[in-house]
Amino acid sequence: MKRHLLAATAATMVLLAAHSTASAESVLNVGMAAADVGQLDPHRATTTQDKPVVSWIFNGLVRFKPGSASLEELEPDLAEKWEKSADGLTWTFHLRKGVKFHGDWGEMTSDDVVYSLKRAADSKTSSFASDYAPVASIEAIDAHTVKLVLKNPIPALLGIVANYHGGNIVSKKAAEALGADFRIKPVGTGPFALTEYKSNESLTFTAHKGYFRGAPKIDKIVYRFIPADSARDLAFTSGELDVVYGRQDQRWVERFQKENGVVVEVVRPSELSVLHINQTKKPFDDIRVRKAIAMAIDSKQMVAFKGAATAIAPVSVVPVGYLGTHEAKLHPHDVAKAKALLAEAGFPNGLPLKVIQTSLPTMLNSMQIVQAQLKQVGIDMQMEVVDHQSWHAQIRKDLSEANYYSAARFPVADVYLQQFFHSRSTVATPTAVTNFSHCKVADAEIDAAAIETDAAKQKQLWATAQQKIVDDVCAVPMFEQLQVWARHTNVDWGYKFEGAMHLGPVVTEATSKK
Amino acid sequence: MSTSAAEFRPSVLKRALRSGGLLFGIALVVVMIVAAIAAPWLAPHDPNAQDVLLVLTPPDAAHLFGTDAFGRDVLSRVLWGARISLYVGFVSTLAGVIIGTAIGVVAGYYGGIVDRLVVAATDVLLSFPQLIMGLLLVAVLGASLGNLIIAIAVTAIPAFVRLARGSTLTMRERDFVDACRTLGFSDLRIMFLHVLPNILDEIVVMASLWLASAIRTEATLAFIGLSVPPPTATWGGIVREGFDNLLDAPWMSIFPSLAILAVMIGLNLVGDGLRDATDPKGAP
Amino acid sequence: MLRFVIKRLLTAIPTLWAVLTTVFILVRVVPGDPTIAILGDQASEAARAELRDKLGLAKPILAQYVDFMSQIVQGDLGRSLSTNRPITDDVLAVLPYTIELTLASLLVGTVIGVPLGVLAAEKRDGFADWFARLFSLAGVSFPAFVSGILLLIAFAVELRWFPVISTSKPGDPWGRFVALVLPSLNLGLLMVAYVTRVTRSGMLKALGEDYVRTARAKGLPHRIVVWRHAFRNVLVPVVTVVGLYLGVLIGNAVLTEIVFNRPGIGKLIVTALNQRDYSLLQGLMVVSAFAIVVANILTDLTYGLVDPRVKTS
Amino acid sequence: MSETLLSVRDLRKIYKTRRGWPIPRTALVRALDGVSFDVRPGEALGVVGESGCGKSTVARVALRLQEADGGSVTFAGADVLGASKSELRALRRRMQMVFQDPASSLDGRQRIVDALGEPIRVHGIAHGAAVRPLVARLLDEVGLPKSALDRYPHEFSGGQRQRIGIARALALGPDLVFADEPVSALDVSVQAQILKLLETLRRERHLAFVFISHDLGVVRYFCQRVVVMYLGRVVESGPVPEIFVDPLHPYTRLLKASSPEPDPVKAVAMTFQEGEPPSPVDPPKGCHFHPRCPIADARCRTERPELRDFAPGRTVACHHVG
Amino acid sequence: MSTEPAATAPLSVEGLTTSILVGTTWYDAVRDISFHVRPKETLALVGESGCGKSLTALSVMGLLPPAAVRVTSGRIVVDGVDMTAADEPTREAMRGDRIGMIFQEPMTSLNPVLPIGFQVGEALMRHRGFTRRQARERARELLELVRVPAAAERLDAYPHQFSGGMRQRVMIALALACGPRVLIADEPTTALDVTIQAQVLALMADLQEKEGLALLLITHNLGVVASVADRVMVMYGGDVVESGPVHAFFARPTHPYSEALLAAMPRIEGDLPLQPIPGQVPSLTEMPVGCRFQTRCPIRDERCAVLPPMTTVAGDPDHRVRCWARVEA
Repeated sequence: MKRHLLAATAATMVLLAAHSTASAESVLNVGMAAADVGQLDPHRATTTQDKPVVSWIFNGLVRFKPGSASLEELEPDLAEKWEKSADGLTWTFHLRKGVKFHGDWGEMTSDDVVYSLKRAADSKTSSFASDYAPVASIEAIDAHTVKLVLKNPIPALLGIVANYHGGNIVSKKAAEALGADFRIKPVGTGPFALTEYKSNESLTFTAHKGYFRGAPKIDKIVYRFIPADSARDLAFTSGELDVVYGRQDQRWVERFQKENGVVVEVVRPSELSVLHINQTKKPFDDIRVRKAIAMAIDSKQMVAFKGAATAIAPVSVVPVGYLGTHEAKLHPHDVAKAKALLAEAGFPNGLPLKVIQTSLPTMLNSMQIVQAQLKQVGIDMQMEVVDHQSWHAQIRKDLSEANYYSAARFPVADVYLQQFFHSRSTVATPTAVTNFSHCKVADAEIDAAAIETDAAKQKQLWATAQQKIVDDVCAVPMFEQLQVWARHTNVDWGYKFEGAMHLGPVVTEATSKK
Repeated sequence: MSTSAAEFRPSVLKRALRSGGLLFGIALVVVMIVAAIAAPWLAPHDPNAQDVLLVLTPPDAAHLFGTDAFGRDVLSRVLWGARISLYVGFVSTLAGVIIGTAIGVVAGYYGGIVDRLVVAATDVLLSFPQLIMGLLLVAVLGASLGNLIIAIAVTAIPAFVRLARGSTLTMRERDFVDACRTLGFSDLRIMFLHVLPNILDEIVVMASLWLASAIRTEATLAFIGLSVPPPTATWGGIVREGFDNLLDAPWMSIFPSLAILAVMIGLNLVGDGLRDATDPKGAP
Repeated sequence: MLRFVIKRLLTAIPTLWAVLTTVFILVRVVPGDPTIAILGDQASEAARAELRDKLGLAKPILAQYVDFMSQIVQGDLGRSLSTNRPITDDVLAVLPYTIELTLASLLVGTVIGVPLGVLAAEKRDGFADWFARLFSLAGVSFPAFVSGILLLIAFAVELRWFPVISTSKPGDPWGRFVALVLPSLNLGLLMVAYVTRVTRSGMLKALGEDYVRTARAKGLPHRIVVWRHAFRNVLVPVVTVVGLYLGVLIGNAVLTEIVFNRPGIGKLIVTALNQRDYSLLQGLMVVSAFAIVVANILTDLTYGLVDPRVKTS
Repeated sequence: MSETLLSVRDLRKIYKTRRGWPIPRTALVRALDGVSFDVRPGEALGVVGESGCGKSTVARVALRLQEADGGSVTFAGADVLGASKSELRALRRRMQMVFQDPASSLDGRQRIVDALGEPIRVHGIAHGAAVRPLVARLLDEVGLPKSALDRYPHEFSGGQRQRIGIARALALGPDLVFADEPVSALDVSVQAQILKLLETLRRERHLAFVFISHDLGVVRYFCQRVVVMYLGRVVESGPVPEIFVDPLHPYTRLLKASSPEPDPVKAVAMTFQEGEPPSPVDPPKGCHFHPRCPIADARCRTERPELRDFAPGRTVACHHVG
Repeated sequence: MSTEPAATAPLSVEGLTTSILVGTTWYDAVRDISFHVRPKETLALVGESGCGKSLTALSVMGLLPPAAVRVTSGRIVVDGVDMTAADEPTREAMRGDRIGMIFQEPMTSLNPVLPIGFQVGEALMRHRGFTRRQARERARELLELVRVPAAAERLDAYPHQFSGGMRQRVMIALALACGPRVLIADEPTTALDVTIQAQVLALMADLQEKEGLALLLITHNLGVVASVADRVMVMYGGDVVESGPVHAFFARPTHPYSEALLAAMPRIEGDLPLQPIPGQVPSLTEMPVGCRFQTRCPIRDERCAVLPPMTTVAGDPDHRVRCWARVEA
């Protein structure tokens, strides 16, 4: 036994020795729950593992205040100041001078901004083109001034020029020179530059010494892809990770809160989990059946399963906290009523519900709760479990009778409503996005709200739309889940981490590791 | 040795039964099978009944194996899971054995071009990393009980083709095959009424081992998320669901793993026992 | 020798072709395409269609097949659909890790399995036999992801002998070695049972052979009879198993690579499959099938080294 | 000249062997290099020679267990080598085989009644309940009790198993039996029993035998005529009494001189120079036997001696005889 | 019995009984046999399978399978060392050094994966402390001694490159490597063709003369016995039933089994009719009490229920028989 201890000590010493020589520079190790990065092109990056990274590389004209996910707290970023015309259609942005891109890609000018925003508005190069539909023109006035003209006033223009999705400013020269390679060799103005990409393993970032807010205190970030939860947790526990993506789960939060020297941060935005019911499939064209499903689902219980620390009950078919979210009147959980409705619709003995479901564990687990709840009212949910990509493909081919989907979007009701509930977005059509339920009851309100200039009226239209969607049971909102991150106490973000538009911590120049 | 104990060798069956390992192995496997069949009566709870209040309860008197993240009784799920896991194992192995053996016997018996084609085909199948092959198949066919069986069976086929072919080649050297031919028996009769029964020992031995590995393959596919869809419990599925909570609730993974271990030990002991019993050289 | 290797590689071409065709068909039968992985889930159907067109996925299957095959024939694995990186780069980046893990695992499996098998055969039906067989089974019985985590908890978190993250450590051979220990142990345990079994049954047979009796009649000590005379003859089946396991290990490495955070072909295959990165998947299958072919050739060559009957005519 | 039952003419069989590492090379082995002989009804013809001389191959090729590479086999006027599947089936009822190792030639998983009844049923000689008495009669003929019917091969001794093997060969009522070393695996006392049995069967059933053996004593006892083979060729043939008294070919003389007799006065003589049969893969030129032959000369080393008639019923292939 | 005291003979066996475990019962497969072999002498042990002759040889060598077979009583003295009383290391030191053995199957008795030069020289490294080089040199001499052609070139060859006869020569060289005083040859020529058999037997006789070996030859072939043995010992069912000088034995085979054995052997010359022995050797578990040959004996009577003693034949003290009917007044 003693000899083992000695060996252990020796081995540890060796490891520590190796470690200490390497840690002369300050390296932040971040563990992410994914097998690999998706896209690093900011105009394409949509997955949970991509978004935080994008926020380290890029800036927008304005930025979400670090640690906040609120549109109300936008602050200047690449633009020092801006003014808008009285009609709200013309916006002029004055750019900060002397902002350097990573590496040798030179100084950021209005050319880059115009190029970037046009790139973001083009569906060939961007996944967020629809966000820019109201934009009429973007032009450079001079090297440091950009003018943006709208077709109609929109409520959150600053949102689409913020450091999020399409608002990220890329280097025109780099994007043009690198072409298709840009997606793995992104060039931005942010505090950290990507220096190494090992597929299926890690991304390494080095501090952008010429960052306009000052050189970052952290020298290097290693962003590791560790898909196995237990392995990631162990690496965090053993100190090999400083920051870790947490499981959205009560138990996880509790366990790490108990650990010494660990801070668990549960932050917004939340992802809303919704069960879309396909109205074109019989018998789900019958509203009584859909209502029965809505009443069978007990979101309180779902929240209880997920745990109050990370899950909250939904208020509408749009996530809480979005501009325009309306506290709709949801269908109450009522097993008896649901059964009665089913009987009324001609299914006194229940009915089967065939769904295609992804094998992704978190989503599959949630669906198991739904399955058990539906069983209470006699609905036999039969899951055809397929791998994640098959699932994405098949639900977009309109093959599933109901569809579990969980998403966070740009925090304006319009985006969520457009993508999930406007008939234009109905799956299996050329303009399809993610309207799996074939919902069309609120088209008029959604369209009207989009061009409504009066904020109050606009809110009213969105509220009506949401209630209509709930009443028609296009979808049943089930629960919302917050983001969970944990860090060792020696990591200081440099701000209070309460929200993360990018689903993860924004590492800034102020972030430090002791 | 002209005078050796071999001359007084009792029958294969007697020797097989004399070896304690085989008996213990059979006992283990039988216990598992009985547990699987009797799951509806043995299981203390409904394996799919969720209970928010019982989420991740450590083992106690009410839940001997604890509960899972949905508050379901792990013991009941392990018992019910035995049904599916053993079923998948047995049926896929059986299918692989029957198809593989038939092809192997025919190839080995006829030789020539038939044999070369069969060998080439197994070469192709064996050039896929076995697990990847299963993964691809399940991805193509979709995850369901039937498809899982097909995928595992397909990965089993080449192994049994090889074995049956090799054994048939050996059997062909034995005089009784020639005796059958001089007696004017048809090739089919010789292959399946004479050669097959004589190579069955080896096939059964390997089948018992393959069965064990099929059960493990199910677990591995379950880890990647491609197993029988929920809420159906399978051992692999339970282990996989427990994996996320391995650090908080190790019982979820440990108990079904032990069940797999028990079956593996049982089947391997059966396989070893049969092999030892049918191998005259190794007779004590 | 060289001629043999070349000849064997040439005869492997039809096998590789069949493997590739199978992969080509299989991945195209699987529902889904890489566009969502590339464009994200908010992409419209129109954008996805456009990308499919650009990636050549809208072409007739036959045309895609011809493209694919002609590319492979030219020795070009193409570029990844999702990252646009040359697949050769991706493969070369991870290949050393897969090779080192597989070989280390083979070593672990052999170094543990062979002595256990010899012990079991010598003490047939005794306590040691039982212990050896049951111990060897524990390795195969626990699914690799469970055993991996258990190893990590014991040796990386509690004892801190080894790191949890076994990722690549360029320019640090010692670190690389330390990082290899647990993963190779985890993967190697998979084959211990088989090596033990083959060694045991081979030894049981060999120990009953006449030449072992001859060796004993020479008055040789037990140890030499067992290892020099009996075990030498068991090398052929052992080498067969080891060779066969190379393929099994490459496939099963996936779980170990995931749990221990190692780069590797197996993990890359699963990622490629998940992202429907057809070209990457195909490239990886070529590489792994080729690896298995090479393993078979090496096995055949080894036969000549361990069994003089093979070598001389 | 009495009628001929089996006529083998110029029979050839070439094996291809692939050996070598790592690239195997193909070598040709002439297992049968122009073998000819006749068997008359009711006659036992001995085929003798050392191991590897091709004596077993003769039986296997003549029975079409392996295909010949040349020559002809005529059985009762029918062309055996050219027979169709159905013709062959009919021929096989009349030509049977007894193997050296009775343990290996019986299917260990069949009871005796099934092993012997199967050919009877397959050839439609009898069906259902009629089979069992037929099998019992066969067993009786070879000297086994009825109680043997429901037992398995492993329950019998070597000698009894050989009786079962013989009974099986008799099941279809053949005219000719190829017996490949049928007694060499047996102890002396049992060997004599089986030889007695075969002799009885030959006389009572008027069976012809091609009796393959390496043991001159056994051949002398059982056979009427003998063919001596060396490396795939016949070197001498003739009636048993004459050959055993006066062997012509030096090889036959070597065989005889080497066979030990249970008499200390007639100790085995080492009359010939040492040497072993050359490898059939690469046989010597000319007379295959010349490297071991005490009287070989230059002609023997280059010219193959043809098999020629020496005396009525006696042939020999040696340049130095006669 | 010989006039020379048995104790000085290189090999002397007194009252050896060896038993086999069948099920849970031990059966005597070799019963109370005694013999000795002098230098340059060949003692032939004759009998059919199951008579216990190989078991006797393995008992002498101490090579019985440990769990199922054991020597239950008797004394085996090899070159002055009591093998039955010795511990395993002592026996191990004797094997291959003072006593060598060759086996029936030259095909399987040599290790297929080791070069034959090494196999021949291995015993020298073990018992004489030879280096590899020395052992190799001596192995070449030994192979030349057994007349393996081109011995020097074939030291590195493997067994499969040799014919059966050559392999048996290699086995002989291997057994004689350390110059043992006793050689046991268990059916050394049974697997060989008669022509090769004659060569090997001649070689063994030659070497025996040169080396002064005491040779225990085990065979079932009375022809071989007649050719090479000095004395013969016939066994049946684990008992010695007749023993004597070879000329006396063939001149006057006395035990009914000896007679029957000779009558059952087909000969190349002479006109003796073939006489099979009826029945078969009973299995060990079914051996009759008393004389074990009684179930097949043509002259059995009620006395046979008791095992007869060995008695002399025709007043020749060296020729002895175990049969009530042959007891001379």
